[in-house]
This record gives sequence, structure tokens and C-alpha cells, in this order.
Amino acid sequence: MTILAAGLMIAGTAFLLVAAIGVIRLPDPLQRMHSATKAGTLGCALLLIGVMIHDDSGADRIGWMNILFLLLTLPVGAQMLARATYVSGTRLEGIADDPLDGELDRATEPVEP
Amino acid sequence: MTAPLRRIRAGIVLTGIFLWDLVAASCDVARIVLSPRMRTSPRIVVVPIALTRPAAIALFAYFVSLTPGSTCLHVSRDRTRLFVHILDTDDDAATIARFKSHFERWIAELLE
Amino acid sequence: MTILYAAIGSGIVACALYMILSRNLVRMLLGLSLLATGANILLFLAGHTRSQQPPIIADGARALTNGPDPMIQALILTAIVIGFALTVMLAVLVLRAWRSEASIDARDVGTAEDLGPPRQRDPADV
Amino acid sequence: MSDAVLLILPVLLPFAGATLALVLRRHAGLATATGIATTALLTLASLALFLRATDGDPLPATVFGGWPQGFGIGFSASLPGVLLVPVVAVVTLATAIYALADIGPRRRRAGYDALTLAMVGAVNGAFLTDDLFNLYVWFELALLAALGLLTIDRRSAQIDGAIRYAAFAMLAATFILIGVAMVYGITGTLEVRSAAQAFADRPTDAATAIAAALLLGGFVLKSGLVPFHLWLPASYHTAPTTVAAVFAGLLTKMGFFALLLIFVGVFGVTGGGAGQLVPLFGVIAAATMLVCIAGALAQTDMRRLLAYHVIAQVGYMMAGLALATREGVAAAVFYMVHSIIVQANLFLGAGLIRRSSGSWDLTRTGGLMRREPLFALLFAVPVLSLAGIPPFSGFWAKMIVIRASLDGGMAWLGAVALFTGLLTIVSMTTFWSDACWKQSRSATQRRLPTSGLVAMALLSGTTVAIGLAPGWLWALAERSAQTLAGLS
Amino acid sequence: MTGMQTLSAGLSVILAIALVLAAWRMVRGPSFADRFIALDMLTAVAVGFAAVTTVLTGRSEFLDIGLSLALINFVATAAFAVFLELRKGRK
Amino acid sequence: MFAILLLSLVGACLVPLIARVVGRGAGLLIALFPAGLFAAFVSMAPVVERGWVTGEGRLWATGLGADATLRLDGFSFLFCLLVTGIGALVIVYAGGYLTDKSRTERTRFFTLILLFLTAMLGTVLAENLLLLLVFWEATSILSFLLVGFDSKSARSRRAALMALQVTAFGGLMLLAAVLMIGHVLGTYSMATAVDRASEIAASPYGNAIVACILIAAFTKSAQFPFHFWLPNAMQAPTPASAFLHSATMVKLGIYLLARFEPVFASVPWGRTSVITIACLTMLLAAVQALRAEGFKSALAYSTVASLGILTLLVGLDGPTATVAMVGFLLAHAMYKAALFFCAGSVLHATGLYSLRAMGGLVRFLPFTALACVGASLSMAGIPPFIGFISKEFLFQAQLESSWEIVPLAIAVIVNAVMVGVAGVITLRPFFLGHGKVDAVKHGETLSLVAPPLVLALAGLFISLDPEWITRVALRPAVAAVFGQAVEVKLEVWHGITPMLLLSGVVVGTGALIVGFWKPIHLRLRAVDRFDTLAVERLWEASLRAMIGTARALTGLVQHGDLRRYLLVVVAGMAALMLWSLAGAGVLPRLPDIEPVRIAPAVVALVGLAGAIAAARATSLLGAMITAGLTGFAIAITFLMNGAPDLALTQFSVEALVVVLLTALLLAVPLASPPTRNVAMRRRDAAVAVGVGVLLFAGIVDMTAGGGSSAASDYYARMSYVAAYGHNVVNVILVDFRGFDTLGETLVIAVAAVLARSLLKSRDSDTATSPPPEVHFAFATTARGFAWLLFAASLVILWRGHDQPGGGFVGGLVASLALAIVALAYGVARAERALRVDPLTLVAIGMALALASGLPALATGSPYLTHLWWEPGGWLPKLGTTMIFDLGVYMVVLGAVLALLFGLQREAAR
Ligand code: NA
Ligand code: NA
Repeated sequence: MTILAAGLMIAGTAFLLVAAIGVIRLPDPLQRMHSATKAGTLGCALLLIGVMIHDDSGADRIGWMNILFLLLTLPVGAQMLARATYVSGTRLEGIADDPLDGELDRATEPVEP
Repeated sequence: MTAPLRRIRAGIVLTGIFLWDLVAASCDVARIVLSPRMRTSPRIVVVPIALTRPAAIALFAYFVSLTPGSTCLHVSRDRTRLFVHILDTDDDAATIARFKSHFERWIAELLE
Repeated sequence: MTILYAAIGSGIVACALYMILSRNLVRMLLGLSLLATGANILLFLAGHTRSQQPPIIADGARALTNGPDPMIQALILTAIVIGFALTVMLAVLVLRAWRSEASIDARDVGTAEDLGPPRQRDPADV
Repeated sequence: MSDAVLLILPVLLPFAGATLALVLRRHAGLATATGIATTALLTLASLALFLRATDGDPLPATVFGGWPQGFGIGFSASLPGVLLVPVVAVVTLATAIYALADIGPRRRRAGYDALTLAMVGAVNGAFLTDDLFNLYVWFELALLAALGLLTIDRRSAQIDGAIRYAAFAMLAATFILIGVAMVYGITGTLEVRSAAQAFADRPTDAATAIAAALLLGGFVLKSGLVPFHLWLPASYHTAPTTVAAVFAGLLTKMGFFALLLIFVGVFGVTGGGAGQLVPLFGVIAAATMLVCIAGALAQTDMRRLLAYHVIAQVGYMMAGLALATREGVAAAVFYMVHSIIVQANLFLGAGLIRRSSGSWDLTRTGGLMRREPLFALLFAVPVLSLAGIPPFSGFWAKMIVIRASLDGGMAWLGAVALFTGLLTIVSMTTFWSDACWKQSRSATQRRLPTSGLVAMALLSGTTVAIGLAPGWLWALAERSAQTLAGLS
Repeated sequence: MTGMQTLSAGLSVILAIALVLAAWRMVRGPSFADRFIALDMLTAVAVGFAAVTTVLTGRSEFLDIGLSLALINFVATAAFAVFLELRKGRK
Repeated sequence: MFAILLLSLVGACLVPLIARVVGRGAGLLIALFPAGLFAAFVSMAPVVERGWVTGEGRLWATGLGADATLRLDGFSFLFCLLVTGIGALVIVYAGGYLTDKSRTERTRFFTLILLFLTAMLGTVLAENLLLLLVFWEATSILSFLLVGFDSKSARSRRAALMALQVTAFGGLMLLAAVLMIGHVLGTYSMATAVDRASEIAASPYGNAIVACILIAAFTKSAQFPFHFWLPNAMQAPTPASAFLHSATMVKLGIYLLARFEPVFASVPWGRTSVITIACLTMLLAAVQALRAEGFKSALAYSTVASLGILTLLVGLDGPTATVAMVGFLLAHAMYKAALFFCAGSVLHATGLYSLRAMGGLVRFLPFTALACVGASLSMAGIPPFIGFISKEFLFQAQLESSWEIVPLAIAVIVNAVMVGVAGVITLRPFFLGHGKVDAVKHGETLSLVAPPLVLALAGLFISLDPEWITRVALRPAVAAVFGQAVEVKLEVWHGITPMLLLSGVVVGTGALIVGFWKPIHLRLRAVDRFDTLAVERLWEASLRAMIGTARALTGLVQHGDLRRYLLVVVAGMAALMLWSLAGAGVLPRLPDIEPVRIAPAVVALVGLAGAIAAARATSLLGAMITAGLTGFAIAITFLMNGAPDLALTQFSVEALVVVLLTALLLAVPLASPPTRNVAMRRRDAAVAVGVGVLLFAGIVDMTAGGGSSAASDYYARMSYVAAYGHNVVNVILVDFRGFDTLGETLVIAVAAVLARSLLKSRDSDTATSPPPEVHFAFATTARGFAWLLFAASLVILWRGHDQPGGGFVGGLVASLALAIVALAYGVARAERALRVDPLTLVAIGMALALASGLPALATGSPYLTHLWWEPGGWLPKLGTTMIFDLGVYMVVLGAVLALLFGLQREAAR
């Protein structure tokens, strides 16, 4: 059991680190978001499961709820941020044709000064 | 199959698909991020929605977004199209088809 | 560790003070908020804490043993909330100032002291 | 009434009143009634506490929550706290009466009553508490309530003044907070007696030196002492009259009280870790007196003029503290009592002058001697008292400070006080002459409200009473100094 | 120190590196969206810290914090997204 | 004696009310009161002859050194007689003089005069120096009110203020002197001070004491360079001038000098200064008296000259000088008051001011003319009037004293001028220049002529039969001043003496002056150097300069630039800490080095990096986010150092700050162009870093000191046992230190009131702007998230006593729930969802928190003593702390929402 817990924790942490590297390396905000929210979620979840396996002091309920809340909030937050990113006119890399053009108002200049 | 049972089945299937997608796509992201010559081909694609209930549409968008590599950018005001940002794809049609078969179908079973 | 925390707390305070000295009222406001944060680190050190245990009595125990100083945590908690209230209150004021002066530059927001030049007044004119 | 109840009332009553006023805020009349009733009860309760605390039979301290001494927050029924509480109540009562004419339904609905009561409760809390962190909390409460009162009309000058005030006060609050926490970190206690004990037993170290400097700076700012006074003349004058009167009476004195408590009570002025700061006190006091009396002389706007006088007076108190003698501390306490009443009264008077002549500017006021002789008489009391003319309270206050300077071997400080006194006479007599004596140069000539005159009569009467029987107050002030010094 | 605690201490260093990376993005931007994406990343890292601290101390109280953190930071993200959308129309 | 003083005070307040009822005769009736006092004093004469009597030393303010000890000796007695006697005449005269004034004004005048009379009596009777000071200042204030009695006139007000400011300056000097004497001797007794004069002079304060006393006396008695207020003070109604500014008040300076003669004589420069000043004053006043155009102003300058003579006499040593001083004091009071009465009558009758415009008034004012002649002869020192005797003594005193010839010469000249002035003011208005005045507005009345006649005749009778006055008043007075009995013999005829010769010279010169008055007068007037040299202008110029300096200084300090204000505070703080550290002369100790835990160290460094980034950020949003990063990192730091409650609270606060500040940033420009140049930024950074370094030193030293807290140990032990809570921090917050929390709760409540007052938008009750368009996913799920957050907040509240959480953070989380609603559906919807006004929530919460401590009071325990109820079984234990925490929760929730809704509404406008 301990080995499983340790493995899950290492994997989770690794995913978190990868996600963080993605946030640094990926070229535009929308791409970084994929890395941050999804890989981050998975990493957190794995880490928490590992902790729960290791710890039998009654943290299970809280741990699972913790995972649930992460799963609930991060994607919704990501969607909102994604749209806001688009709308606020941030430059996006590699998007050739934009089907949203005409569907959503987009700032011509980025909001960032 | 009775409606409740169908829903339960749909729920289980969705969870399974979702977990698999989460792990698989996270690994994809990891691969992309860690590759020395990091190359992505991001796209914004339009996914037509066959669902009608707002909750169902929201769930669809949620699943699309929860899967690494894709995020729902916008739901059209008439709720017929989903605009999805995809981190790395070469084939729009295949991606759309995957969304519809993986998620939309089972969400329809679950909620419609 | 203690020295590091002290340095970091003091450093945050220094940065905050630097921001407070700006003429942009929102920067000043952010600086004051940051000041409270930096101060809290310094406060934390007043507890001489080296334990990572929470100040919560474990199930079954009747007293806290080997825990950190709970008193200083209670004080910091109070300080955090008060700092928050003050920050937000200042935000409200800045927003009102912006509404009336259309500027957040402290040089433009000076109506309180803008009483015109003191009237020249002859002491013999009574 | 049990002693424990008596001790909590000066704080609990205003807070309960504030809560009720908040509930009733939409009904201006009911809010007014709440304010007045609470203030009247507060006055009675404060007097009762004062009488009980000074009747010879010692009144035990109360620790809230029923915890042993030192393990909870306590209120001590000792001087000078119990002396200041009734003074606060009298000023509050007078301003509440004055407010009947000055504070209309709009301001009431904006929370005037709740804010004032909260502030008074905070001031009383600061005067009574035995706990340094608790002191900090009361300062914050008083600050926020003051900001609320300052901006009650939402005028842009008020907003600006409030920003200036708030920026300074938040800086001060942080310094104070760190200072208090350091006292805790050094001594392991926040209770003034134990902290004083701990400081008395240990040599000065760097932490104590820094903590003392932080507390000094923070409370110097709160007291409006030079050079940290700049916020006060930048903000006080924007407040409505009644509010400015409460501020002038209470807020800076609250700050100065904290200086007394910390530098006499905790550190012990002549040593215990803060001795190296004491020489600065005299410089601060002298600079405050001179800079602020100059500020007053430069003004013709009554509110700004009085705002400067408010600080100049704190300079006298600081002079008392600077002497680091028991007599000096007693002088400071005496001066506080005098100043709280007189400053509030002056602002009330200024408000009535404005009401009658339509201007805050002294070059446009006048004629009140003829139109409102009673007012001219009532107003002369605080004017002469501030100017230090006998037999009003200010004469004794000033005399005691100068005498203490001589006895304390700092005659130069007494000389500065004397010189400031001269300029105060010039300023105040011109003020009275401009307001009451000279002909009115304005078209507006409104009658003065009775409530305003009643309020002033209350305060002027107190000033005269102190002036005619100063020995009684002096005895209390001496006992206060003894109590404070006994802490360390 | 048990083996798991040693592991946790090591993992916390990796988490710290992730934190530094996310913080770097937060400080550098360049767009506002980037900074908030970094906040989401930070949320995940903070929950991770809560988890390893639980192991390090053997006290589950720290997990409570992670629980609330997800919800709390969601509100910040939402507020910021709404801000960006509303802000676009104004200079 | 005390009774007399008290009676006088009460009478001053009550007796003038007669004037409200009685019209013309009021003066005569009221005058009975001072006359009665006069009689009372006269009846005490036998006692005074035997020595002096001490009044009752009432316990007044003994701790302050002030007691109500009075002392009536010969010198005081003389003053008392003058004050009450002349006071009675003044009131009689005023009754006739003030016929034009309304009853209110006359009442006011009589009140002021009687109050002044009381103050005078008090001053001369006071044995305690502080008591003397009290009355001394009272005379200044009353003089101020009387000079400015006609407040409509700007000249009056100006003169009054000038008089007050000069005499109050003197008063302060007297205060200084008294306090220094008290410091040196340990007592405020005047008698002791005089007895121990040499001790005073020998003390380090000796010179200062003498200087202060001299200045006080010179201001009051209008000596150079403070003489200028007196002629200006003639703006007072003439009866007041007669009383205050010639007969009584201005002599208080002389009184003081005479009392303290032993003191100032003990310092080497004492007598010289007094005599020098006296001579300067006499000369200057003499010239000005000749230049004076008006009746009253000529009298005023002659008064100044007379005061100079008195000062000179005090300054001279030897018993004769004292005799001369006492005699001249009496004589001058009588004849000068009479002359003022005459001047007043002329003014009253003609309304004319200038001496040159008058003439031939003897036809209209015959009795006044008679009185004027009598008084003038006395002033001129013509035998057999009393003035002659006093002048003889003057010359004798000078000849006998050890002084050189200069003062004598000056005295001769001045006395000649006095003769001249006396002649001019008698001859010109009354007897010369017939036809200049054809008619008068008012004729003579008994009230107007009786007082001057009485005084003029008294001057004559006293000199003809000086025995009574010498015995009753003069001899005791001289004895009191000189310190031992002196044989005083007043005689009109001494035989041919040097003094008589000098008198002859004086009268002769005086006659010449009378003859050539007009040319001399015009010639002197042409020389305007006297105007430019007038100290009056110097005084006003210095006032002006002072106000100019004040204004410049204030402009320099209070410049209005908030940045520089705050820089003063920050730099001042650094300076204070540096001073304190350097003054204590200690170096910070270093704590034991512990192994660095890498992860927490990195996290904390990220916090610092965030702060640095915030300080350097060029956009406000960037600054907000990076400052938030610091908060976030610090929260994780708390988490990793055993402070879960702090972490939770810090996280919640950071999130809320983002929510609230984004609302603010919606409205204001995000770009934050530099507002300071590079040099300013460098300086700011240096100062800020300085504060940081000093703080660091203090904190490090504190941690090196180690320490433990008895209170913390107690809480750790007792939290569960006595307060039923596992979470010690929460137990401290709600129980051990619940009183702090109560205050903090009020802080938050007040913030809410402030927000409501400032932000309540006008259209808050009507339709609001449409809800923002948000992402579909958010719009669909926000409600669910809100419920989730709300549920979480309740859990946090409920478990707070045992687990991380509690009312504060619960309230914060609950407010986040409604923040979500507001973000997704608009503020109006969120407000509806809340159902109650946030402020009502705040009020209820406050009521709960406050009330939770009340039940304990009923059981006799201190406030906020929490009561617990353990029902047993599966039911949880219940305590009043829960009510308290619930109150906190509600206040926080309501307050944050009030702030949030207000900000969002205002920002969206
Ligand atoms: Na003499
Ligand atoms: Na001689």
C-alpha cells in the first residue's frame, strides 16, 4: 500500500511539475491553460489519492471532496478564462481561421497596456 | 432498458470515458510540453450541438473542457454551436466526431 | 529559517512602502494591502514557532502539546481581517475619488487641501 | 450594579446603541432617539464608574470571559482611564445635543448615530483596556468609524481628506501592530502589567529598541504630533461640525493616551528599553507646538485654524510626557482632560458661527456679540481657556506643564510652551473678535439653534468648573501618574 | 522521520519548483489572461502543498484547506474573467 | 476680607441689573455698592495701621500651590481705597455719561466695571502669587472688553486687541516669573518671595525671574517699549479710561514693581534697567503729550509720563523715594481721574476730539471748568494742591538717592511738560478761543460734575490737612513697601529748599510751554519721525511678520502633496528606529542557525518576488496580481508552518481582494505611468529599504531572544478542558480573547456602514443594468457553485471550534458564494437572493455577538464568559460561543456583501 501511495504521489507531483513547465513553455495563453488546468487537475488528484491511501486518519472524505471540487471548478474556470482571453484581444498563436469572428466581440487591441 | 437504468449506464460510461481521456490527454500534454522541439497546432473548431436542455449543453461543454487539450471557448447564443479551442489537432472533423460520440451521445442519454 | 522569514517579511514591507510612496492611489492602496501581508509574516515570528503541527488538539488528547504558539495565530487572524477591511474601505474611497475627480493621481485628488491661497489678512484689520 | 457590569458599560452601551441605530437607520427620528438615549445612559454609567472607581475601595479589574488575570483581555478600573471615560461621555452628550440641529435625516440615514457610538465605544475601550493588542483593535475601530463620519456627506473634499487620513492611519496601524507583536515576542505577554514587569527585569536589546520606536512612531502619528501630523490639518476640516468636534475632542487624545500607557506604563519613561527615545519627546513636543501654532496663525478658515490648535495642544501634553517625571505625566493627564472638552467646544462654536454668518472664513464672520450675546459669552470660555487665561481650565493646564518643565529641568521646553501660549492668545483673541465682535460682513443672519447653545453651555460649564476647582482634577491627575508609573 | 515524510519533503521541493514556474508566468504575463492561468496553476500547486503537509505532519486538518481553496480561487478566476470581458469595451 | 471679595464678585453680577429697571438714576444707586465697599475698607483702617492682616487661606487648589490666601497691608489698603473710592465716582459719572446707550449696554458696562473692580481688589489683596496672577489676567480681559466696548468701531477693536495682546504677553511673563519663583522657593507666597529675595536672585533663574517681572510690570504700566497700547486704549468709554487706564489698572505694574523691589534690586542690573526704562518712557511720553491733538490723548500721554515717574521712584533707592512714590500714586490717581472726567464731559457735550477745535466752553460747562482748574493745578504741582507735595518728594527722593544727574534732569523736563499740558488742557478748551463752540449737545448734570469736583476738592483738602490720609493710608503703605516704618510728613511749606527751587524751574518752564503750545505742538507734529519710531508700528509689523512667517512655514510643511507627506512618515519611522537602536547602543543578536527547509524557503521567496514585481509593475492589474501572488505564497507559508487557520483566511481574503479590486479596476485606468522621476524613485526605494533593514534587525533580535508565553501555554492546556474546543486558535478568538474579536467584528461592521454611505447608488431600488453576459457554462453552473460555497461556509462555521475555520472565514466564504451570484447574474439578482439587506445582516450579527456575552452577567461572571450546555447522548455540546461565532459570521457576510455590491454597482455605472 505504501508503495502504491508513494507512486501515486510521485506521479501526481510529476504531473503538476509538467503542468507548470507547460505554463512556461507553451506559446499563448489558451495553450498554457490546457496545461495548467488539466494536467494540474490530474496531478492534484493523483497526489491526493496517494495521500488518502497513506493516511488513514479519516481524511478520505475530505480528500475525495477535494478532488471533486477541483474537477468541478477548474474546467468551468478554464472556460470562462478562455473566452475572456479571446474577447480581451490577446494575441493567439497559430489560429489561422477563426470561426468565432463575428460570433463574439473581440477587442482589437489587447486590454493589457 | 428503463430510463433510470439507461441513465445510470450513461453515467458510468461517461465517467469511464472521462477518466480515460483525462489520463490519456494529460499524457499527451506532458509529451508535448516535455518534447524538446515543442510544436502544437492549435485550432478553434465549431461543434454543432444536438442537445437542447441547458444543463445538458453545460455538461457537454464541461466534459469537453475537462478533457485536456480542449476547452470550450463559447456557446453560441442560440445554443446550437460549441466553439472549442483545441491544443493540438490535425483533423477537425475527427475531433468533432470524437466529442459527439464520446460525450454528446451519452449526455443525451443521461439528461435528455 | 527564522532569519530567512524575517528577511522576506522585511523585504515585503520595504516593497510595500515603496509602492505606498507612489502618487497613483491604486498603487498606494495595493501597497498598503501588501504592507499588511508583510507585517503578518513578521508577526508570525513573534510566536517563536518552529513546529509544523497545527494548533489543534488531536482527537483523544486533552491539551495541545508540541504545537505552535496559538496566540500569535489568533492575533494574525485578527490582523488579516482588519487589514482586509481597511483595504476595501480605501478602495471604496479611491473609487469615489475617481468618480468625482476623474483621476487617481494623488496630485489631482487634492480638494481637501485646496482651499485657495490663505487670504492675506492684516493683523491690524480686526 | 456589580463592578463587572459597571466596567463594561462604557463600551457595551455605545456598541449596543450602535447596533440598534443600525437596525433603525432608515428611520432618522428613531436613530436620533437611540443616539441621545444611549449617550445619556453612557454619561450616567461613566459617572457611576468614575465615582465607584475613585471611592477609595479598589475596584477589581475584570477579565472578559472570566479567565484568570493575564490570560484574557481585561479592563482595569484605574486612573487615568476612569477619569477620561466620563469626560468622553460629557463631550459625546454635548455633541449629541448639538447634533439635533446639525445632523439631518440624510446623515442619520447614512449611519451617523451608529458610527459615532461605535467610535465612542472604541475610545472608551482604549482608555480602559489592559491589553496592548486590544488597544490596537480599538484604534482600528475608531479609525474606521472616523472615516465613515468624515465622508458622511460624500463631498469630494471629504473623500480626499479621508484618503489622506486613511493612508496615514494604515501606515501607523501597521507600525503599531508590528510593535505590539514584538512586545509579545519579547515578553510573551500582551497585558500591560506583565509586559511592564518583563521590561523592567531585562536589559535593553535591539528588539526592544525597535519595538519602542515603532510604537512611538505609530502613536505619534495617531496623536497628530509633528512631524507625523500632516494628515490632521488635511482632513479634519472637511468633516461636518459635530463630527469635527468629536474628532477634535477624542481622537488625538486617544493616541496620546496610548503614548502614556506605553511609555509610562509599559516601558517606564526613564528606562526599561525606551529611555533612549525620551530625549526625542521634547523635540517632538516643541516642534509640534511651534509648527502647529504657526499653522493656526496662517489660517482664516475656522476649521483649519482649530485643527492646528488641536495638535498644538497635543504638543503641550507631549511636553509633559517628555519630562519623564511623575509631575510631567500628571500635567499631561490634566491637559488631556482640559483639552478634550475645550477642543470639542471650539468646533461646536465654529459651527454655530458658520451657521449664523454663512462662512467658515473669519474675514467674513462677525456680529455675534450683538445678535447672540449668550453665544458670545459661551464661546469666550473655550477661547480664553485655550488661550490659557485664568481662571479657566487652560490656564492651569498650561501652568502645570510649564511648572513641570521647570521642575523637570527642561526649562527650555517650558519657554517654548510659554511662547506658544502667547501666539495662542493672539490667535484666539483674534478669532473671538472676528467672530463675535466685529460687524457681520455677510448677508446671512440665521438664528442659532437652542440645542447648539445648550451643548456649548454644557462644555463651557465644565471648563469653568475645572478652572474654578483645579485642585480636585490635579489630585486625580497626580494619582493617574502614580498609577501609570506603578505599572512599570 | 518516516519514509513517507522524507518522500513528502522531497515532493514539496518539486512542488516548490512548480510554484516558481507558475509564479514566473504570473509575474511575466505577458497578458492578463496568462497571469490568471498561472493563478489556476497555483491553486493546484497549493492543494498539492496541502496534501504533502498532511503527510509531513500526520494531521488531516491541512486537507481542509485544500478543499476550500479550489472553491475560493474559482471565485477569483470568475471575477477576473468577468472583469476582462467587461473591461474590453472601455479604454 | 474673603467675604468682601466674594461680596464684590456677587454684587458685580447682580447689582448692575438695577440699570435694567432704573433709567437715569441707576448710576447713583449702583455707586452705593462700591461706596459701601469703600466704607468697609475705611472701617478696617485701624487694623491696617497696626500692621497687616492675613486673609483666610482657603483650601482651594493646594496641590497646585494655589491657595486663596489674602493679605491686607498698607500698600494693598491704599489701592483698595483708590479702587473702591474712584470706582464709586466712576459709576456715578458713567450713569450720566452713558445716557445715549441702551439699557442693555449700560448694564453691560456697569457689570464690567464692577467685575473689574473685583479683579483689582483681588490682585492687590492676593498673597498667593498664582491667585494674584488669576486676578491680574482678569483685569487684562476686562480691560479688553471695556476698550472694545464700542465694538462697532474697528479702531476700538484694534485698540482692544492690542491692549490685550500686550498685557497678556506681560501676563505670561508674570506666569513664568511666578513659576520660576515657585520652583526656586517651593512656595508661591509673595511675602516669602520678598523675604527671600536674595535667594531668588542667587538662583540660576534669578536673572530670568527679574526680567520676567520687569516685563510684566512694564507691559501693564505702559512703560517703554510697551507703552503704545495705553494711548490706543483711550477708545474705551471715558469713565472706563478714567478708572482703568489712569487711576487703577495701569498702576498694577507699579504695584508689582514695588512689591518685588527687593528682588530686582538684588540683581546688579535691576535698578539700572528700571530707571533707564522709566526715563525713556518719561521723555517719549512728554514729547508725545505735546504732539497730542485730542484732549484724551494728551491726558493719556501724560499718564504714561506719570507712570514713568512712578517707575523711576520705585527704581530709586532710599525711603524718600518710597514716600514719593506712594504720595504721587495717590495724587495722580485723584487728579488724573478728575481730568479724564472733564475730558469726557467735554467730549460728551461737544462731540469734538481735537484740542485746537475747542474753546470757550466755560460758558456751557462751568462746573467742569472749575474741576478742571483744580485738578490741573494739582497736576502742575502748584501749591497748595496735593500734586505739589508729591512733586517736592519726587525731587527730594532723586537728590537723596545714589543716582547721577540725568534722571533728575529728565524729571525736571517731564514735570515742566506736565505743567504745560495741564495748562493747555485747562485753558484752551474752557477759557481761550471764545466762539469756537456755539452750542453743546449735552449740558452738565449732577452725575457729570460731582465726581470731578469731589476729586479736585479732595486734592486740595488732603494737602491742607494731610494728617488723616497720612495716618490711614500713606504711612502704612510706605511701611509696607519699604519694609519698615518710615516717618512720613506731608507739608505744603518746607521752607526754601533745593526742591522748591526745582519746582520753580519746572513751573516757569511749564508756563513757557503753555504760552508757546501751538507752535511747539505744530512743529512736533511736523516731525513724523515720531510716528515711524512708534513702537506700535513695530508691534504691528512684527505681528504681520509673524503671520507671514507662519504662513510661509505652513505652506512649506503642509504643501498638499500626499506623496511627500507619506515620505515624511516612512523616513521618520526609519529615523526613529535608527535613533532608538543607536541610542540603546546594542547590536541585534542572531538566532541559532537551523537547517533550511528548502520548499518553505522557496515558497517564501516567491512571496518576496511577488512583492518586488508588484513594486515594479507598470500596470495596476499586474501590480494587483503580483501582490496577490505574495498573499498566496504567504498563505502557503502559513500552511507549511502549522497555521491552517491563517492559510485558509489568507486564501479567502486574497480571493475576495481580487473580486473587489477588479470591480474597482473596471472603473479606473489600468495603465500606471510613472508618477515619480528616477531620483524620487531611488530615494523612495532607499528609504523603504532602510525601514526594512531596521525592522529586520529588530525581528531577528527578537527571535534570537527566544521566549515563551505563559498565556499561550495556558491556552494550549485549557482550550479543550475549560473552553470545549480543539482548535486553540478558534477558542482564543471566540473565548479567551473574544473581546478582541468583538472589536474586530465592529470594525468590519463599520466598514460596511461606510461602504453603504459612500456607495449607495441613487437608482439602487429601481431597475439596474442588465446582468453581464458571461460564459454559458458559468451562467448555468454559478448557482450550484454558490450553494456549494454556502454549504462549505456553514461547515467551516460549525466545525470552527474544533477544526480549521470559524466565524470569520466562514463569513468570508459565504460572501464568496454571493459574489459568484453577483458575477454571473448581476448585483440585483444577488441582492434578491440574499433576501435581507446586508446591513440588516450586519446589525443582527452584531446583536448576536454582543448578546452572547450577556447571559454571563446575569450569573455574576464577567462579560463574555461563555456558558456551555452538554445535553449528553448523541447531541453535541452547545455553548454561547456558537452564538458569538454565528454573529461574527453574519457580520462578516453582511459587511463584505455591502462592500462588494456597492463597489460593483458603482464601478458598473
Ligand atoms: Na524705591
Ligand atoms: Na542722586
